[in-house]
Amino acid sequence: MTWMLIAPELYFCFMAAVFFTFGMTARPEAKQDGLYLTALGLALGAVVVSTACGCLQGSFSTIYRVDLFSQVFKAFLAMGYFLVICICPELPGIEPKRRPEFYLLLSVCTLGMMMLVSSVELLTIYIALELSSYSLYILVALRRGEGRHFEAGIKYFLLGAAASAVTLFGMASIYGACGETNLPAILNAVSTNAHSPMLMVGLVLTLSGFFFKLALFPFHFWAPNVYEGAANQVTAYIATATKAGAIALVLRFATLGAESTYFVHLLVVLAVVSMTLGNLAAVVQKDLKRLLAYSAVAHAGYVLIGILCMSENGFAAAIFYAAAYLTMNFICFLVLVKVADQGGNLEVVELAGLHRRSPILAVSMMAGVFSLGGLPPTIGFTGKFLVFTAAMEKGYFSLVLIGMINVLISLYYYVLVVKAAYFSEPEESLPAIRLSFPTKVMILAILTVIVVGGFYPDFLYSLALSAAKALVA
Amino acid sequence: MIVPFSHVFILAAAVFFIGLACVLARRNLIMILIGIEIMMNAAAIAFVGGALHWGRLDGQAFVLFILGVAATEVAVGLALVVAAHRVTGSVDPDRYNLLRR
Amino acid sequence: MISPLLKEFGFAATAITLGMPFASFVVITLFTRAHPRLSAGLSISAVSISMLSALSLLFRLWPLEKPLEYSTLWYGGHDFSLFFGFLLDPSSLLMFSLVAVICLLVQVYSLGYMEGDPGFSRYYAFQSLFAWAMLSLAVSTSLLQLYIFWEVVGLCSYLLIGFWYERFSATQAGKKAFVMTRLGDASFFVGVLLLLVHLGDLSIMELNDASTAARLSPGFLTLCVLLVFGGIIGKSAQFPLMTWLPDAMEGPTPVSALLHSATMVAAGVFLFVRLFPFFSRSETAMTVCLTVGTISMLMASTMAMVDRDIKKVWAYSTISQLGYMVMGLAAGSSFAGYFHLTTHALFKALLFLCSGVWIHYFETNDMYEIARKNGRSLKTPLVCTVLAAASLSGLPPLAGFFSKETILASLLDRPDPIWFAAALLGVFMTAYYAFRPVFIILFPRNLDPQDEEHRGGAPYLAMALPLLVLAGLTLGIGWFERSLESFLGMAPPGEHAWLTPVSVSVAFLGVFLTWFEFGRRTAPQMGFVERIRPLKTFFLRRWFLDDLYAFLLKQVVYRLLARSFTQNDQRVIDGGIEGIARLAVGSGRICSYIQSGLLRLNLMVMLLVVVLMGLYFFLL
Amino acid sequence: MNPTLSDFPFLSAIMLSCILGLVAILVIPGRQKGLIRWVSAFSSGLSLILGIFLFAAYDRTQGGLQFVEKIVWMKSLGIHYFNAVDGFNLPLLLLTGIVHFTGVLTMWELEERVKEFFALYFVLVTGVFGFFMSMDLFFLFVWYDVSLFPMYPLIVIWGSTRKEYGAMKLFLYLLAGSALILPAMIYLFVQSGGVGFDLFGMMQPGTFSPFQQKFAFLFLYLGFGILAGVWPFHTWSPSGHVAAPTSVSMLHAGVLMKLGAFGVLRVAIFLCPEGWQYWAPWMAVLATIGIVYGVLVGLTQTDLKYVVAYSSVSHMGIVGLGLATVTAQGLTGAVYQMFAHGIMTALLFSSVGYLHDKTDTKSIPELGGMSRIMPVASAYFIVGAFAGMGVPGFANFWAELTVILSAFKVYPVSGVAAVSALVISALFMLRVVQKTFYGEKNQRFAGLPDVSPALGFPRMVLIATLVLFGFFPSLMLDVIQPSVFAFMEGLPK
Amino acid sequence: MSLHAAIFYLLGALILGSAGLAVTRRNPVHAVVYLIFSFVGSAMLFFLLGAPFLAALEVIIYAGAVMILFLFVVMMLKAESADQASLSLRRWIPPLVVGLLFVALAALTAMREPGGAEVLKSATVAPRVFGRYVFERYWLAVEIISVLLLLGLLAAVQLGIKGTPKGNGTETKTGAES
Repeated sequence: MTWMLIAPELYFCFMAAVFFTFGMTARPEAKQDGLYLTALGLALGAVVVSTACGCLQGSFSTIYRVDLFSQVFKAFLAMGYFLVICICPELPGIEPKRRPEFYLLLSVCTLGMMMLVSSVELLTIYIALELSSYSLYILVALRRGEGRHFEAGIKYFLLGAAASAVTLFGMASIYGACGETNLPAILNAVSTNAHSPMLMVGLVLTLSGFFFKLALFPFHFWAPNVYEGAANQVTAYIATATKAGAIALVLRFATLGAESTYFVHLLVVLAVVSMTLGNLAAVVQKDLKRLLAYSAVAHAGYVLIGILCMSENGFAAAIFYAAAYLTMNFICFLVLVKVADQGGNLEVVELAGLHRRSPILAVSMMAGVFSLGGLPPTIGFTGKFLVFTAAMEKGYFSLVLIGMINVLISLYYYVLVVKAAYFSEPEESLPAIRLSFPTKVMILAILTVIVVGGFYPDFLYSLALSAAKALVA
Repeated sequence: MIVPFSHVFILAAAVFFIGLACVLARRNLIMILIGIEIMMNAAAIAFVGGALHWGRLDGQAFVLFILGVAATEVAVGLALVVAAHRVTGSVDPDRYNLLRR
Repeated sequence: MISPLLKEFGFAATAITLGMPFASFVVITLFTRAHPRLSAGLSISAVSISMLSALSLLFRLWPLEKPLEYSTLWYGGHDFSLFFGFLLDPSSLLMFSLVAVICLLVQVYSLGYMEGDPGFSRYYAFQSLFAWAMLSLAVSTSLLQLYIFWEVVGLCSYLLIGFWYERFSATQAGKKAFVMTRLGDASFFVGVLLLLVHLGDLSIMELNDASTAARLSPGFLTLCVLLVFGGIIGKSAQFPLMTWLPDAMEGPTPVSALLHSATMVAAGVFLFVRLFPFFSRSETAMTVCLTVGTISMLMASTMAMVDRDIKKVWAYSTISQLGYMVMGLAAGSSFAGYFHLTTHALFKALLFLCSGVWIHYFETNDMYEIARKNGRSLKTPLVCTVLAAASLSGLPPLAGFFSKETILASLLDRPDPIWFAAALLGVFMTAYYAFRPVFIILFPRNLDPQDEEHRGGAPYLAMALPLLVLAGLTLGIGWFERSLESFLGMAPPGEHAWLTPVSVSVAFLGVFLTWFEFGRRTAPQMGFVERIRPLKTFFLRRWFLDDLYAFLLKQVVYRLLARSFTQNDQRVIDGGIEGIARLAVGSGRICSYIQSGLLRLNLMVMLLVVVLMGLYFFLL
Repeated sequence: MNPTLSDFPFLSAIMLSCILGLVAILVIPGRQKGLIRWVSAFSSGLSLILGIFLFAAYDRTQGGLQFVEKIVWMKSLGIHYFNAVDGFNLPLLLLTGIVHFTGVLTMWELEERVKEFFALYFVLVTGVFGFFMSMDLFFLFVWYDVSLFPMYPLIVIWGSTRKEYGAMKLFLYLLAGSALILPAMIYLFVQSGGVGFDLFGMMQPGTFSPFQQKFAFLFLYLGFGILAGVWPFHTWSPSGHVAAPTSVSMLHAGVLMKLGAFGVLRVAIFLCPEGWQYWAPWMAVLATIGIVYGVLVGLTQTDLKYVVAYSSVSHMGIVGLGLATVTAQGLTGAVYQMFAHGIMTALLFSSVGYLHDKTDTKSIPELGGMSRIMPVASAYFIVGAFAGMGVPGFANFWAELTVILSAFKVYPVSGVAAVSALVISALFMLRVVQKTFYGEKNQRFAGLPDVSPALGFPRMVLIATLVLFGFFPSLMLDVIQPSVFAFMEGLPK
Repeated sequence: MSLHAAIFYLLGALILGSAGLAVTRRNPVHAVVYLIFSFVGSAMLFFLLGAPFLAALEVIIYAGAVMILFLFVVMMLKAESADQASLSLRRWIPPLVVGLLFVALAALTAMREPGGAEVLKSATVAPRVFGRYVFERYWLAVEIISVLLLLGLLAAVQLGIKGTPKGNGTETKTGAES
């Protein structure tokens, strides 16, 4: 039955409806536990459904394609969604009465991105993109507080709207150049008419909106502000799930420009600048979320290296990186959420004494951060390794070298985080952080993924490779 | 026989340019929103031109959705502006610098 | 492989000789540190066994027709091979026995001398280690093996000189000794390596073979010989690396006797003897050796003429006598050098041990002090000192007389008479400085008698016995010149009928002059050199050699090299790296500032880059 | 050899003993410090025993790769789990076993955050073992970094003397090294044309063109050279060593720096022999400078650990010189020197560490006369110092002899410089010995205890090893040389 | 030049002119009013380019709903003339540079485009055909945008209602700290 093809999307629609109903009922403050448990249960179901639909293949007319590529990313998205829900039991950053909406927006955002990864048509992509973006704009502004969230929300919104206007214009150019909105048809047009400026420039303009999602230079300016201004859980979501979606989107589009040296040149420049700028700026950050925001900018650069190789291996590397990034970034945010249990922001120095307050969180932080830094044997290393291997296959030696130098810079600030967690002592002794048993299990599971992904990434990599094949096919 | 497609495209770009200049130059959130609206409108013009150029309806369909998105954008944007104005008492984005380090 | 060898007497005896001291060293270090008496007992019994087996080896194998060699591959490299083993030939056997005997005597003597010292066990451990290393050196089969033990005896020397490590001067002297000899050793090492690189084998027998030298070009041969001779200079304290030896007198006197006069310093000369055929293939190198020997001999003699420290006088004298040996060898007579080595080992050990008794009882090294405290009341050392000094001066019929005669004879064999003249001058000075302490102690001025309760008893006995043995040997050994000569199989120097009267009279002249200045009743007890102040200072400061070294060390090594390198490390390398780090952080700050700036600015950058990206298409 | 015995995965067993030790430590509650210590000692002892067994069981007459374990790991990238021993890594495995074991015992008296210490320590050692035994480039790199990152916490938590500075510097330097290595490694992988990461597949002649070899070699040499303390990339090592706690210094100077040198050997030289031949003169220049420079800078230091660290720089220069000679002898000497220096410097650091633990200072002017207070502890240092000066009777002598010998064949000037550095090193070590251990009894430290037999045991093991291999060099040479000769045979002329 | 072309250029001038005036007004109310002209102009352009349905929508949604909403908010906030300097030329230079670069880009693109010179032929799409097409081909997008519009509503409600900035008792520390 064809509806099965979009079972995950339908499921998320259903979830959105459930939360919408919650929001409609009176006094939602009173039903926090019920709400949370519902959310958790539904999220678990989402993971199950998305994973179960992993092997589906097919398409809706010509605009919606369900293949391994999209399904893998849907599974990532559902996973990211689930993980973020897992760290929401307290949710001090959002007022109780707004929590149904919080869950609703999260679901809708995920839904948007799921559609994004399956869409192979400009209009659907655009609308799905807007759907996920708008949910995020609102989510960012939902935080309780004295206004910084509004500031973040407005900046995010304006930059995002401007970027999406550029995207729109780019799409118009593409359409004007070839009269097609279907990606396969556009690809066809590109291959027959690679020197059409309108097509290529349109492609580049279009990508800018996607790069915005990915927080790639120069579309990254929102990242630090939003990371800092949004509630911790929302930031966690932005930093993990949306990145996966953005990577999928960029992958889809980058395949269009595979033949063009112009396109690849641009991507190289963007990757290099993004890595360097992100890492350098992160060096001086004091706020942990801000630091992670700049590191996200840098990571966007690394992912782009994989993408710009325009080879199956490169795409596979980028897909792998998406999963890796999701995992390792999430664990950092998990620690952040647990440590900042009042819902506030966290300075790096406030991690002091973490090893005493909660050894397991300290270990998680170290694993997450070193994985982000790309130290073996973590999944982050494998991701970088694959990306660099793909780049090397294309002969980009200096690009790899620059990448490694950036890794070095990034390790400096990552290590400072580890240092704060492990070696500095707080001025007054803080109470231990209690973790529930399920949380511990989850942490262990993620740590296992991180380490196994470093030592034995074969499974994940073959998956990514097949997905990449599906993408190119 | 109207005009060459390129003229439509350039017109669209010119409109886009005005919106872009507005976004970049004005220090009023509402004006910036307006600028973005103009930019989207510019894209819409290009789409309509493209649709005519190729004789296909996708471009026009696009415009339909652009209108929808524009409406949403205004709703969300203005809601944000109003809410922010309530906190800061200003619509000048330059005054929004709590997050600057 | 080893068991059939053990049945062979030569191998077994050598192994026992070497094994006992080493075993005693290990046992003392690991187990009996806390039991001084036990340690001493162990060490002495071990070295006694060694001595017995060494002597039995000597007598059993006498007269040795063909050298015995037991060796096994130690280190088989790509294009070379190194062997470890024992080479028993007359010269090694003689050295073997000599070392064993003196080691035993000194260890026995030390029982008295070192009594009650907190490091008694340690002392004996080091003594055992030294005995092992020195004995092994004597029978080494290859040059590299010899070098290894050469280093180990150097190590023992360091440890024993700095034995009283709480005294700064002692540790300083130990360090100086080690580093200076190391300087020579480095040269030796380079020589060894060069030979190894070119020959692929360092067997001593092989090296001395005529065909080996023929494989090397003459220039290279000379270079190698000189490099190896550098080691001899260091170890035997020849010019210019001579100044460590007097400083080494900071060690306990028995150590000085054993290491720094009788055996260890003689290792250099012994090496010369071992490689004599090889050395003699390079005429140029031999001349250089001769020059060095002569200079050392004369310089050290002048220094010995002015010092008040009795041990230092003997130390200078050791340098001087080693110079004689080198002269003899370099003049072409290995027998002369070796014979002098043997006799010198005995009488110089005797001299030191005698002085040790005084030093032990009067707790001073100053000969005038000893005299003032009535040093002559200790009869045994006094008599022995006179005996040994006479031997040193080459007065008949003592051992020194015979050996010095052979050296002078060998020098006469050379065409140019200058060497002989220098040697005669040396004989004069030797006699002068040898008898200077004797007369000073024998004829003390303003006597200040000490309490005399500590005479006699076990310690004294332990110290006196070795003296008597050595004195006996000093008296007797000279008569065995001929038999030694035949045993060693080395050609004696030519006969010169007029030599003996001349040299003996010169020696007597020296003694007489000493008597005139120190011995007679109205003597001023001030030497003729001491009257000339600048000269005295010059000699006392060791011809300013030490100052030169201090200057080199401080200004060149420390200030010029080490300091500037350290600065480079901190400023240039680290500074550069830190500069890069600062640059990164600084640019990060700027980046961060720009990126979190105004919304308008952000938008501007974003859109500008978009446009530029688009325009780039047209640049391609 | 019994075939069933050689089939047993000894190498994996070594790894496993470390990993199991690690897991056990993680499971035991942090309060039970005694238990953690015993578990650590047991596990490290087990790996040492296995290491000794391997060393003994290695067939010297046959040479080559033995105890091979090879499993396909990632087919898509041609990664194998490929462990084996040959003459190059066997000494270093033994070295790691010894230093690991003695390091654990040296830290017996640690009281602060014991669990974390040993956990990190075991992670480090696991990485080191893995690095030495792995024959797959990918795993080599993974293990390499695994062994690096625990250094930072180990130094920052338990260290002293500008520890944050030292730790950060060390960490960044070493990772800068790996930032150079990884691109070169991937480059080689890509250029090998589908051979995968199998080291022996890649080192077949003709796999890489001369240009590729020269290019990759430079990166690999510099990258690994940083860890090997090659001048002028050595300055992390003094400040890092100084800051590190005792056993970490031991492991670090003793084993970790060898990781760098071994990496140069195993990766750079194996894979890019022509690059090696091409760059060798420059390597020799750097190594020679390092040898002389290390001792000279060491002369002016006033901190005991700085002194030892600079001596390490000099000694690692000898390793580098050996590698630079492009001769069988030089390689042999380099491997031997890695082993010997590892043991020697572990001994020195453990002695310094003991002094520092008890007196709370490492400053040479403040110490002095320690010999009277703790004669045994002093003796350990002095023995180590002698070994460091290249006094015969210790393993170092043979190693230096071999290297300098080969240097004389190829670079006589370097040889002479190395020999003169030996002289200066005597001056430099003896100066320290004199100022620290000799002299008047220091009343400030009068009541401090000497090394107890339990703590002395690990140091005795180190000394015994040095002496054993100093007296019987063939024990080691027979292992190293067949592999070296076989490797040199296969080189293009 | 055909009549259609003349109308096109006229409309273009109208759109650009009024938009240009709109963005340079100091008073937002004036700006909005000018903007309405601009949107009406583009509606006419749509008509010209054969999209009567879109032209109607443009007027209804843009000129009608959206702009009125703007006006409403502008009035409500009594938006202070924060950017007094808006009209100073210096402020406009960088945006103009960027914008002109963009125009240059677009012009270059359009000129170089092979199909760019092709003259458009007028044609018209009946709203019914258009509607069919949209719902057949883009039904999914229609579904999505319905959710999107719902979001807009939600945003207005959620952000519009006054939050409780200091929390409501249980949690004392709020989001904004440090």
